[in-house]
Amino acid sequence: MYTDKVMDHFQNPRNVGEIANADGVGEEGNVRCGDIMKLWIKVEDGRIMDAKFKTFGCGAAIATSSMITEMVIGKTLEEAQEISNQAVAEALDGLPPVKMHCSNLAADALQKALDDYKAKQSA
Amino acid sequence: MYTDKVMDHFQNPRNVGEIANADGVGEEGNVRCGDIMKLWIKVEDGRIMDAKFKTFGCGAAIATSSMITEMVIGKTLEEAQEISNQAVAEALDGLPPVKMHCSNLAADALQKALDDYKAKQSA
Amino acid sequence: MERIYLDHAATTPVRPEVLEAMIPAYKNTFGNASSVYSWGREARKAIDDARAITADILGAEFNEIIFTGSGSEADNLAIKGAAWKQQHKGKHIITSAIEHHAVLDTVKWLEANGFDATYVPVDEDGLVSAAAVEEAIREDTILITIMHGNNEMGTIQPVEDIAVLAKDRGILFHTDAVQTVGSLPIHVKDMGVDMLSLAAHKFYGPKGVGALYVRKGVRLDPLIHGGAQERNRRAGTEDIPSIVGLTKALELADSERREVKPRLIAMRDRLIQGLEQIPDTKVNGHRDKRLPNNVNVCFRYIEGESLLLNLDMMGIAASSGSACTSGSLDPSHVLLAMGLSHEVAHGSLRLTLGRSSTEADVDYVLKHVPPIVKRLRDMSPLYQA
Amino acid sequence: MERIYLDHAATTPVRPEVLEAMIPAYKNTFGNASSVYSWGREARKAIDDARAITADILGAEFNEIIFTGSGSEADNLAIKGAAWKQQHKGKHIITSAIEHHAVLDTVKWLEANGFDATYVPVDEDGLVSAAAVEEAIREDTILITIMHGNNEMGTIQPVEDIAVLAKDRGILFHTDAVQTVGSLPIHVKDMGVDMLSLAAHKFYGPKGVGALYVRKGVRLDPLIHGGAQERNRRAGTEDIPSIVGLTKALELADSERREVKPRLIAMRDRLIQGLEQIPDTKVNGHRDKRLPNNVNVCFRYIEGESLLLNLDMMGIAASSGSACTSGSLDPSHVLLAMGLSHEVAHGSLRLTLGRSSTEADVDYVLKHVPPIVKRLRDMSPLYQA
Ligand SMILES: Cc1ncc(COP(=O)(O)O)c(C=O)c1O
Ligand SMILES: Cc1ncc(COP(=O)(O)O)c(C=O)c1O
Repeated sequence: MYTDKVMDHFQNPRNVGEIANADGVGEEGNVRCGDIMKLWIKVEDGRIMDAKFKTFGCGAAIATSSMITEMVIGKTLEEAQEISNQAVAEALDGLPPVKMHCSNLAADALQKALDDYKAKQSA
Repeated sequence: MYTDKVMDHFQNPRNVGEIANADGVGEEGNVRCGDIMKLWIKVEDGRIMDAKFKTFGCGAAIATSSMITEMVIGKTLEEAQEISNQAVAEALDGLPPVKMHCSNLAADALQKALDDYKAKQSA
Repeated sequence: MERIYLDHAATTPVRPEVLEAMIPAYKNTFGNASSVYSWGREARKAIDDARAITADILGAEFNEIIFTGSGSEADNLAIKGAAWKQQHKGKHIITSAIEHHAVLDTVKWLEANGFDATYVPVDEDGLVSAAAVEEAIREDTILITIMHGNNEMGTIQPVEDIAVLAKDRGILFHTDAVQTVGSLPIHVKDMGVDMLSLAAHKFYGPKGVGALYVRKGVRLDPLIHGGAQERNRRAGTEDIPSIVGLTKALELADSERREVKPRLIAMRDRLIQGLEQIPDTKVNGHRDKRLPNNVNVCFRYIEGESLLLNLDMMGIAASSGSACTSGSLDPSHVLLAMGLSHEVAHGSLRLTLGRSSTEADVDYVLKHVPPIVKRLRDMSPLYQA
Repeated sequence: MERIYLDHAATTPVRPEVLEAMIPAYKNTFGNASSVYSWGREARKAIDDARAITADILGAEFNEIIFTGSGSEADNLAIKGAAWKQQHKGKHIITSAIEHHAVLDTVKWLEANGFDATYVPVDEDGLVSAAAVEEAIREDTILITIMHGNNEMGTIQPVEDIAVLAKDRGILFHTDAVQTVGSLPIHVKDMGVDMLSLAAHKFYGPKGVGALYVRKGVRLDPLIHGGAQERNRRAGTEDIPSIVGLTKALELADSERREVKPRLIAMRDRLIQGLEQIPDTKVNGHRDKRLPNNVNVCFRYIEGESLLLNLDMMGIAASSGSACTSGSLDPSHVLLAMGLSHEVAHGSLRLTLGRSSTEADVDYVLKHVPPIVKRLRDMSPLYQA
């Protein structure tokens, strides 16, 4: 059902954990629906230098979480802003149809982390 | 589905044919329902000396026809009168439930042949 | 004693190649296909592979095939499923007088539960005319169901023409192709049908499994509610060995058809011509628009069951629309619908050839039927020699 | 890698003895059981023999057993068949909140089509109380359907008590015994039920076949209309090999129960006690009134599917009422009905033992589950170590 890439990210998730004093934090999902992702980012000079996540959720939720951290690290804020849920799913060589909503989780959490960073900057 | 006795009477029906100048003839059944039996009897001194039949019908219809001719030959009119459809079925070691109506065919044809004989006598 | 099986329209034996394909599935592929673990994934793959092949052979798409537990279930699902789903749009169903009971009794049950039905008649060859179907169409018609090949007298119906009519008016069209899948080339898109039923045991596959083709976009209420199997259209843990068997049987039938069909037609026609020599015999069904393996004749003055029993005594397995084999009093509704009298219809004989049938079988039948008919006629009060 | 199958409540492999009994039927007993000729009579005898044995084991009479194509079909036939047949008497159906979807979705469909339903709740052990059923009874109640053993958390319901209630009021009572037939001794007359569903693949028989016990005198509309098979209650050419397989599997289960059941219970309890040692773990279902092979626990802070995938990587096949395995968003309706929160219910794990399970399997599970739970919790934003 899952691609090898999904299973790789599920078995060996990259960047699990939290970032103390993160520059931005985003949380998406809810317990009712069975998936929650929390994403921490570290930003320097308009570029994401580090990202870590914690996820409660199914295989697809964990794999997309892991994948999105890999995708954002090194990207500028503008580039990160452009990452769509579709792009995350594609980077994993696709997701089963019933699991496509899980890719929203990661993209939305990233969006919130970026928003949080901007809010903190302008505060 | 059929007992050995039914199959024996079906395969080797006794007394098939007609009796020229029969003393009584009875016909029962109708073409719509798929079975018709015609029974001829020869009576001497109040006793059935011969009986023959022709039947259009299923295996059970033919076997009960054959059996009833065997049962009546040699019997007095009174004894023949007593032959029930149940008795015919029993003499064949039973009939499948859906075929029980076929045993009526033979008993009713016999009844009619006896009635015909009586009508002719009193005519 | 020789045993000659000539009732392939009733059911066929499972081919050794089919059983060979099923046994590994029985031994190894037992998982629940809805599960995430390895056994489940293996089961899912087996079903997916089977579905892909089945769809491909029928000219359908992968998701357009629903596996069912029988041909009857496929018919019931198509008709009840479409009726219930569309009940707020309309309640009128069109079918024919010569359908299999799996269709006819389903429509009758719906009639008893608030639906309305028209049974279009057939001509003396057993043909439904597209014009008659067209005439029956009403504002509130939601479904037309007309069979492809008739199981009793073999006439093949003009389903392509009816499909066009139905499509023009936006009415769903289902065909019961239980007698033709495996025997005739079937391409659902070319036929233009919305739904099509089949049963594996009619083409040397296992019993207990069938399929319904449902064109993409057609929505049905399930007949069997429960789990999400078959994309929520047929609940129940999937029977993988049977599905594998159905597919293998379909593949074999499809690849061998070119060779088998003309052989069957030749034997069929020789049988018909031989039996026609018997006096007072009527051939039933269309001569050309006819299933390749179907022979159906009526012998006047005799009754079907006693004919079958006599044939069985000679080792010949055959069938009859005779009332007495079914326990009802009326003979075949199909033969009556074609205008035969009760009396004649009672004397029907159906012989249906199969892969294993030989010219020697034909000879055997042609040798043994005439004396049996004669013997029964001599015993019949209706017959005057 | 070792592979340990612990999802016997989902399905079981076909036992070699069962397959051995089926193969001759596939090879030789292919006739249509409604036919008069020799092949037909052989088929009829095979089915009659199977029906007699099945009836005898269940404490039923010969004509009280209807063979179906699955457990789901048996449930649908019982419920829809009784509902439609009695629609003029009343339209109210009582069921429970924890039924299998084959029951629940069937009742819901009837609700959408003019019937009325009450779903009685359960307590925190998952028990339906007979008193709650009694309270739900109305003037127009025509059917009560309450399952015997729950497929998710294993609680066994007081069906005998409910049967008495139903009988006193002349209301039909059906029980879905798909999880208990084969596992517990079942005697339909002692239970007092009017109808009872079972599925062969839950007790090492083939998929694609089930049965419905229907007490003499209970009348049903068919679910599948068509031929006169199964005394006009289930149309379709009989699947003899599967029926033979069901019967053989039932015979074996019945004769071995005394030996198998205590072994399962011992392993079940060791598993439950071992898993309970993991912090923040909840055992679901009644401790004693419980299927002999069922273990069901919730691990807080983690989600079921990711747990299953990790177990699969260790070769362990298990199940979860997790939403993500079914593609829906809500976790198990059974666990929610027992009062669990969505969050906790999402982290459920079901392990169901079987004939081939060993103490070594139990050790293996107890060794590998705790680190997996820990790993997932360390990854969970809900968990604070
Ligand atoms: C309690 C219960 N009822 C019904 C069913 C349905 O059985 P099947 O999938 O064989 O149709 C199952 C199993 O899936 C079950 O556990
Ligand atoms: C035309 C037709 N439709 C439906 C069926 C029903 O198929 P099954 O008995 O496999 O359910 C049959 C065969 O019996 C048939 O010939």
